[in-house]
Amino acid sequence: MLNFVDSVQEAVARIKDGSTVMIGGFGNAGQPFELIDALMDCGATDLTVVNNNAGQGDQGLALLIKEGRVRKMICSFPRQSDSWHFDAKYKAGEIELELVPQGNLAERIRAAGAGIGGFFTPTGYGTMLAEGKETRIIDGRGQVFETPIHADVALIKALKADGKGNLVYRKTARNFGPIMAAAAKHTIVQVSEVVPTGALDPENIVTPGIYVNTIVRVAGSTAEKVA
Amino acid sequence: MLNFVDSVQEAVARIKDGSTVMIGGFGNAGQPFELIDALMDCGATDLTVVNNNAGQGDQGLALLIKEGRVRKMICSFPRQSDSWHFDAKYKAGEIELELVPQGNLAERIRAAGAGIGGFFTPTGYGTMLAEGKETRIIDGRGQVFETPIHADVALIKALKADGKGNLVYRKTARNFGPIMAAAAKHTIVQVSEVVPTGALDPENIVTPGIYVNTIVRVAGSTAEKVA
Amino acid sequence: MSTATSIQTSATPLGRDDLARLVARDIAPGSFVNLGIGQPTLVSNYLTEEQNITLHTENGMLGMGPEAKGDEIDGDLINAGKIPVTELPGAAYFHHADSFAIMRGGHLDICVLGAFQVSATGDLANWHTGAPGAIPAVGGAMDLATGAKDVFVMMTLLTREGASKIVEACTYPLTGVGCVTRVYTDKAVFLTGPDGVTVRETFGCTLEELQELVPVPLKAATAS
Amino acid sequence: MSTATSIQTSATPLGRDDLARLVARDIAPGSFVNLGIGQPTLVSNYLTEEQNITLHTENGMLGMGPEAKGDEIDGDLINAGKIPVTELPGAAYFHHADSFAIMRGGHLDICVLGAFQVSATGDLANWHTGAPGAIPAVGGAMDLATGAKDVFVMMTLLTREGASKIVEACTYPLTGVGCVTRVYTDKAVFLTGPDGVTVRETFGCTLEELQELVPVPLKAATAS
Repeated sequence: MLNFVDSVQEAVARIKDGSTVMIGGFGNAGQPFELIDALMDCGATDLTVVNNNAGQGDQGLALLIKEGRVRKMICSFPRQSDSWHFDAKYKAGEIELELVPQGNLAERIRAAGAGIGGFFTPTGYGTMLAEGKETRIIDGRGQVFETPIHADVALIKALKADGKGNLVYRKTARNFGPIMAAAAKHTIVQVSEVVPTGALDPENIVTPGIYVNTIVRVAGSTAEKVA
Repeated sequence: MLNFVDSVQEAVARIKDGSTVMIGGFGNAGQPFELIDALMDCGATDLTVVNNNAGQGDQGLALLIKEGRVRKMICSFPRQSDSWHFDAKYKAGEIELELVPQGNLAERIRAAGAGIGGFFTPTGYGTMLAEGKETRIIDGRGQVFETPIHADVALIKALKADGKGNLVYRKTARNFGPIMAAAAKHTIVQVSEVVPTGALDPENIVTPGIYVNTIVRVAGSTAEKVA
Repeated sequence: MSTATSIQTSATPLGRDDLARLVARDIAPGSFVNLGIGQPTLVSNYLTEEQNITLHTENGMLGMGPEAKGDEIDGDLINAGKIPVTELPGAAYFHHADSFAIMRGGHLDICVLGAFQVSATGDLANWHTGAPGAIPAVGGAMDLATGAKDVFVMMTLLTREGASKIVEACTYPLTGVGCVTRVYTDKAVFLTGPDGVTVRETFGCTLEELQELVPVPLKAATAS
Repeated sequence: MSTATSIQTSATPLGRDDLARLVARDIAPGSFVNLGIGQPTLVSNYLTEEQNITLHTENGMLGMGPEAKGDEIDGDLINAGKIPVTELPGAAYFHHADSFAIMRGGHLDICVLGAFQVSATGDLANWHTGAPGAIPAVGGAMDLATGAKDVFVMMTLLTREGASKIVEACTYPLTGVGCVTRVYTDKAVFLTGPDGVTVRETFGCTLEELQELVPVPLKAATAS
């Protein structure tokens, strides 16, 4: 069932301790900052977080990590110039890291949404990121078996939603949103605008409403420039 | 390299005997009828054809089959009220059939385009279509190992192309087009209209030009109603 | 076995339209549903606007509307049975892999399918008679059977020859294993699953009379 | 070993910009290309309009334009290095799985990457020093290395300590096995593959002088 709620607090209220939470975004583009802040405030802890990175600076995911609310990160690129909170927790042995090549991360999330039990990919074959994993040679290429990444909750950002929960995104802020929406049991979306059902062209919908559970409007939450 | 050609004959001229040819369409929607007719005329034989069906009536793919040009069909639904040419060849033992559940067909085509070496799916588990295939239990569900379907050539139909080969489709005529374009070494597209580069909104492109090799305009080739 | 009269909800067997109305009534508001080709398509005639049901068609659409008539007919807008249909406000189009990802990923709440046979544990046979020389054709049946959260079957309880289509084990080739959760027939509604067959209601017969027709043990649903 | 002078094409080692210009010149017209973060990004400065190259960025775009300046800066339009960029006519956006399907499916003609080391058979090490306590971060490096039809590496030939980055076997953790086809360095262009290392041209040194620096056997390219 689709719900439109009035606040980000209400939107994240159902997130429980121990949940696996996917968070959209690549860099700042598509990051649902307001939803992450609400997750910080709601108190849920012992989280497994799936994101491309592991937080930057002193905001959002970085703060969640700093406060010890994240038990495990599944990501492709944790180390950045300003990932000091993750770095500190990691070096202290206080956070678990599952490092995944970015394409495997995307494909594993996609597999969860599409009902795929696992797949073979050449990416990572012969590297330390394939250690301990099943491998086989297919058509002469070494390949690694990768499994789907499911989540209890996804927090994503889109540009617009209609009354059916259909979503469109904006430029490279689309990134992980569509595949995370499909991979999570409950998908929470912050949008800049809610438009009437029928206002989005059916040819151009990126995420159909079947993948969306909770929508909250956050004014001015995209980087969209005023025309 | 992207080529715009002036005729469907020129578009299909490179198809060789023994090729695997994907043909888009579901029912009449999205069938590239003119390209199939040109394939008929160009004489290529000993083909493996990938399509959802196995030809209908006395046109297109059905004629290719009637003329003995198709060695093997890979499809989900060959038997229809008017699939008499396929039926006759099949009963005479003159055509090979690989019957694939429609979702496995789509996912195997998608896997080829996405560089996936194979995947496990619950679809077909415990049925005669899984006989002889590798299976395993994943998260308590029986699953079957399925492999990618690659093609030498794809023949598909789209609504519009721009100068970069970017494509948009129309309604349910989209069906197999985008995944076949990605799975074939050489993708040939018939479009109703070629528009200037920049005339398609980058947010709404369904098949990026990287997947397109040859484009031919065929006037009035979609079922689009005149507004 | 509890007394049968408590679950007899109709004095006569149900016709196809009454059965379709019953299935429609049982679909929870807001559901995403795929209706199979043939008898299941009738269900769409009885869905109400208040139910806010979204119909999926596996050839690439959510938000499918009723069959197209006259000027509405558009060759680019068809359903999985290749019948021209219409689009409702809020519809969305997508390609075949994305469409089957919706089905296979477990996102459809319900699919409604016809069947040759359903076993006591919910195995489904609905795609192939297995007769020698028959040309097999599976389409999306296995994906629907395996992917939807709930698989409802609509069929007559008996074949023309009078044999029960609810069986101990399917003799026709399987579509899916243990996938059917509910069977709507002219004579009764059955719930199937790992624990066997429960009768939710009967139409024009008692549970005892029904048991005479069906070769697997039937339990009556406990009043809830 | 053939005479070295035949392949020396420059009297001095190449600077970063000259090297970027050379890589740009070597990219076939109409190619689809991904330029890695850092030195490879310089290549875009030397691509000509006539070459009609389409740039891919793995965070979801084909048709990426130059870095955005001033009013062009839009937080929703960044490249894989998280730098604001622009969009060219004919650009297309897609989600992350579709974007990596382009890379992993073998659709990119060329990717250009930096490297710590490249082995004689084209193994690549460019993501992780493997130093104790170092936090690993891989991003899209393994997907690019494995997926593109041709993987070009751009790097200085020697480390600051004077060690060759072209090695018999990588000592740093691998990014991909046997994936590099060409290595552009300040001192030479190398072709790598199953048959070992061929030198296409040298800059400011003879093949013999180059061989002094590199611990794997070098062959000169035969004139074509």
